[in-house]
Amino acid sequence: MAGKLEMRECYGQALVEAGRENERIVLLEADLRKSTMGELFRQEFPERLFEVGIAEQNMIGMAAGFALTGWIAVASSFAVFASGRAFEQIRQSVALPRLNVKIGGSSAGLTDTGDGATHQSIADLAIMRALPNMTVLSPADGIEMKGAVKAMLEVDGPVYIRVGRIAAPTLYDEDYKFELGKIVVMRPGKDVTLAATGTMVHVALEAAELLAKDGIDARVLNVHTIKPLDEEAILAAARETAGIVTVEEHNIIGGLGSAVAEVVSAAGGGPVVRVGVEDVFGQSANSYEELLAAYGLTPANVRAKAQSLLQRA
Amino acid sequence: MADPKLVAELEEKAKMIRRNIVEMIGDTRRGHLGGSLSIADIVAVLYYHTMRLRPGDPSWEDRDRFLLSKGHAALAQYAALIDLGYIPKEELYKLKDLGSMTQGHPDMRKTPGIEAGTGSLGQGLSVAVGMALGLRLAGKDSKVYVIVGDGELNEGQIWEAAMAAAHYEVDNLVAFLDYNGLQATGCCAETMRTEPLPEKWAAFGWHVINIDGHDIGQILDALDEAAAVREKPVMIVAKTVKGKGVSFAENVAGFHHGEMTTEQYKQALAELA
Amino acid sequence: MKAKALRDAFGEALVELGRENEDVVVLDADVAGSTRTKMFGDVYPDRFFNVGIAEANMMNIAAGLAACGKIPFVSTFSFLACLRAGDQLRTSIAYPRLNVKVGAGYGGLSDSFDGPTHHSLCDIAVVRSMPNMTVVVVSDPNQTKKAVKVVAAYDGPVYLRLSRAEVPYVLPEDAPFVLGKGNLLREGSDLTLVVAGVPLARTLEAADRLAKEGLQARVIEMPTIKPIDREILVQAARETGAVVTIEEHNIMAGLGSAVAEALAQEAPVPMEFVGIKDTFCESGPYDALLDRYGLSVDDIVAAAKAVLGRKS
Amino acid sequence: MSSQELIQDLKERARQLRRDVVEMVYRAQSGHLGGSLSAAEIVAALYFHQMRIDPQNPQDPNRDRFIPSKGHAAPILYAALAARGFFPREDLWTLRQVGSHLQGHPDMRKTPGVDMTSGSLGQGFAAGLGMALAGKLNGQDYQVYCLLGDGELNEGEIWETAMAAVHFKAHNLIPIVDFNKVQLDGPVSEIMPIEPLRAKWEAFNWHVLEIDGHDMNQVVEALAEARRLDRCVVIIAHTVKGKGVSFMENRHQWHGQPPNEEQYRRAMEELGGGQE
Repeated sequence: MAGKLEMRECYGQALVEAGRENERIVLLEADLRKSTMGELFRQEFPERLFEVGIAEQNMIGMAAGFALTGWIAVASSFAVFASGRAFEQIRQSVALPRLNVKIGGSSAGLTDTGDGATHQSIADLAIMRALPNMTVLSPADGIEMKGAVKAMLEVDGPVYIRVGRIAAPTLYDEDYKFELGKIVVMRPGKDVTLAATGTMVHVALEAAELLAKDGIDARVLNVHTIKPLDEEAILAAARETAGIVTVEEHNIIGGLGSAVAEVVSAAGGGPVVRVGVEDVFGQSANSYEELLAAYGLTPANVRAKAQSLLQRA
Repeated sequence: MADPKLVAELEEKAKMIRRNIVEMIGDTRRGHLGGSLSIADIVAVLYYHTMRLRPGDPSWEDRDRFLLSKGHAALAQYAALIDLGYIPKEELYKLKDLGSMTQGHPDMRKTPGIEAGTGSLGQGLSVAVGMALGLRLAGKDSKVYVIVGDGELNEGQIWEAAMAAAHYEVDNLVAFLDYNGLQATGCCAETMRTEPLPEKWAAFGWHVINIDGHDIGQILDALDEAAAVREKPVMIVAKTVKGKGVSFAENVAGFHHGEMTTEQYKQALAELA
Repeated sequence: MKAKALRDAFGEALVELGRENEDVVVLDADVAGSTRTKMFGDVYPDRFFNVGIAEANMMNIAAGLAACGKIPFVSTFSFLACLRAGDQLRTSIAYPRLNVKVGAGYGGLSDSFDGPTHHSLCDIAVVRSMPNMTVVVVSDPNQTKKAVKVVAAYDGPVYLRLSRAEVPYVLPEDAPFVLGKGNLLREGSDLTLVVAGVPLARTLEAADRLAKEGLQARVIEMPTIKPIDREILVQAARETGAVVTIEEHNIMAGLGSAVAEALAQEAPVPMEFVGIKDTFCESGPYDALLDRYGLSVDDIVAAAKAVLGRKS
Repeated sequence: MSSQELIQDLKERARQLRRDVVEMVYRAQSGHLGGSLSAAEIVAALYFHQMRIDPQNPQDPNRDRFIPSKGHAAPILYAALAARGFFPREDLWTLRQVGSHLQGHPDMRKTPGVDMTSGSLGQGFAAGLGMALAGKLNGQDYQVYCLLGDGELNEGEIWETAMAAVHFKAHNLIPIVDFNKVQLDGPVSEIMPIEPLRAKWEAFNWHVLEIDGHDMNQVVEALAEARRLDRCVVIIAHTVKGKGVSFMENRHQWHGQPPNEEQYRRAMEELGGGQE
């Protein structure tokens, strides 16, 4: 794999690039812009950056106000606050009126490793997914992050994008074209499917390597768009392989795993096994990898889950 | 001092708005009577005098904006919008009906002339601050008018918005505080004491004007004063009476979301004739 | 059929509970008349706190009360309880496993006229995604009263979804309420209807209609959405081979999703999801809204037939 | 102890707490220094003088409570708890490690002596109000102290609580604003100004005591005064973010950054040789 890129830097840079091309983009920040990398945008467009202080609810309300006056309003904060603290504001002031507000959920998943459970976001996909009119994105690497930010700004409506505080292994070339709502088959395979989102895609790819050594041919899907979900690709995987293992840096309740289970169940298809944080709060850790290991977000665990699925199938 | 002829005209408009509010609820429905009646005079001045509007072109980009942070008082706004032709007349009798333009709380996607969806309290002021900033940034000289309820001041987000508006010196934002002293549960002072109100807004960096919210002349003067204020948001603290204009509803918490008997309905219309 | 508004049942249950247990305190956010917690406040004014329109604040005050050994029932409209104060509920109550009960009034579409801002159609998704949280959705007046007592006796955070609506007494008076257990209300072998909350009566009616057409639907009421009763679900899936879920909630991430999660892993069968189809609704009469947005008896019957068509 | 000796003792305690905070964050290579250092005198005065607590009985229902509503100041709290014997001092060096009971933000379920889980700003004050109300209801005379960040006052929930506390006459709830004038991204006066702060609290019907939060005499007196007065009292403590380490003082960069080895040595030097 060709090096690593900081997800949040790519988010910040992509906003700057978009800001150059489109003068109608404003960015709102809630006292975390140096963490979200919204700071990059401020440096180039200070007049289009609004710092609202620690007041996420107010920030979302203000973003709605910007959208109502013809601006593309991007609001970033930590995912846990953007999605949680301001959820009611997003529902009423953004999703209900289908406003052109983009929400960047930074330090998502377990990537705010040291700050512990209060700062880790493992429910954002579940709650954003439950909102009508909302598009939910979760890119897998830095290149895809840039493409996703660009695509998000082209959507006329509310979008939530998940941004990890992590240097993620790069999976794509610079010429990668991000297609919203379209699953990317990262690796073909006929025995079992590993459907992953965000930076868990590379974990799934590594698991597929391990499975290959066991003689198991695993298909790997990058589900970068959680909503609207690419049902066709999910159903094809359910049909053509023995079952699906979902992998997400999120509670196994309500997120990617549930979305896939819903789709597959509706069609009466094969088994779905979920790998993720098993409905517990996170904790602080010294290293991110350590935390992933503590919650089973490892290639070895994905392999084990795939094997158990195949044994039962 | 405001022109007496203008004042008289606007007083008539306020009465018409009150009549429309009462008709919307009628004797068969429940609706937010009290809080709609308390803002009728302010709504009349804004829609029939102060605001720059083109009723035939609801999305005219140079219009002034009006929001109800206290979204449940939408009836007062609907009344004006119906009279001005934004909303068809028949909607007057469809309050909260399935598919109606007169939804229980204002819905910008359903109703021409509504600028934002509000209803969950405490959010509208933030939206107004965002609008004011957005307009200023776009080089527009449009103003944003917003009415905030006094009970709503319990909501912390209001103070978040208050702080932000002062910080950004949004002088194209004029807020009214509908200081009617009653909220859903009863007396504001008993539910959650919010006084002293002018001091709070001043401490949060606003230019504060105190008026009687049913005195058209005072509303006009306050808006004149507000127009001259620079680099500060303006809060017009309007002392009002919940249910104003309908004697049996005045200062009665039960008419926050009330139901009128046929007799009361007839009486209300007679009082507003 | 005899009926009662679930909020009245809730208010009455709180008063009884207050008599039995002095540690019970009740908080409300300026909607005590609507949620009926006012009934408690009238009898026990010193154990009742109306914090004004400040849900976030209320939720955290409750956390503090619980941290000092009280059993707070926090009540407001459900969308405010779990959305406006969602971060507070998650961080200050679910995370530290504090003994707070959220009496979430006006669930689903029951505040029908107030429109989509006041409808609560994603609350289950939100609270279900919070670790440590128990999620209960009540369906009839008797059950509401029982649930209040059971929930109060349980040590931990509970989200109790209530309703404004007047609901018939559909469950037998002696029907038990056990946390974490589904209720088998009707045997059947062709398919299973899994329902939570107020649509129970409609579901039973749909089962009657299906029976007339010779289709025997098993009916399971699932008042505890979390933790979900896997056992009863897996058995039903194995024995009937098809499942329809019925809920007054977005079809995404709620009851249907919980059932799909459980079954897709252990006993995959075709499913249909009856609920609000990922849309905001509008103002209107309650029953008309349920009909219009996909929760009519016809909708349930149609879903049952559709899922039978995919049964292998 | 004479009052002069008390003040000297508390100053020494504050110095020790600062050393432990720097040590913890240095060893963990993660954690919030600036806002911990600014609160050292306040925390020292609370834990070594003002508060009624018993390390042998951390769950004593009659104990005074302390909630760092600005939960990122956890290191200074942990240092104080260890110094008072709630847990072994060695535990401090496990800050933020996997499996440690010392989480990045305070966790009441993990750490003896931590009275409330906090970290998502704006919420601890309201939880404190709940605790205060429960005490009144129980007829207990404990006090609840809340350490509020100045940036945290942006959060509307703080004002919801400020309004409610007065409404409910929670005179046993004592908020202390650590007014260090610097928030994560920069000066509070630039991010989201909260001035005039005294006027705000007064407009919310609070009695305001404004002090130098690094003058131990003033801190001790204000805490005593707040307890004595039968009304809602807020202590606005003017402080310096990063206080005690010259190169960290007033610099928002030190909100959440760990020192490198050289910075650590310099900091410990400035904080004076300790009785290790």
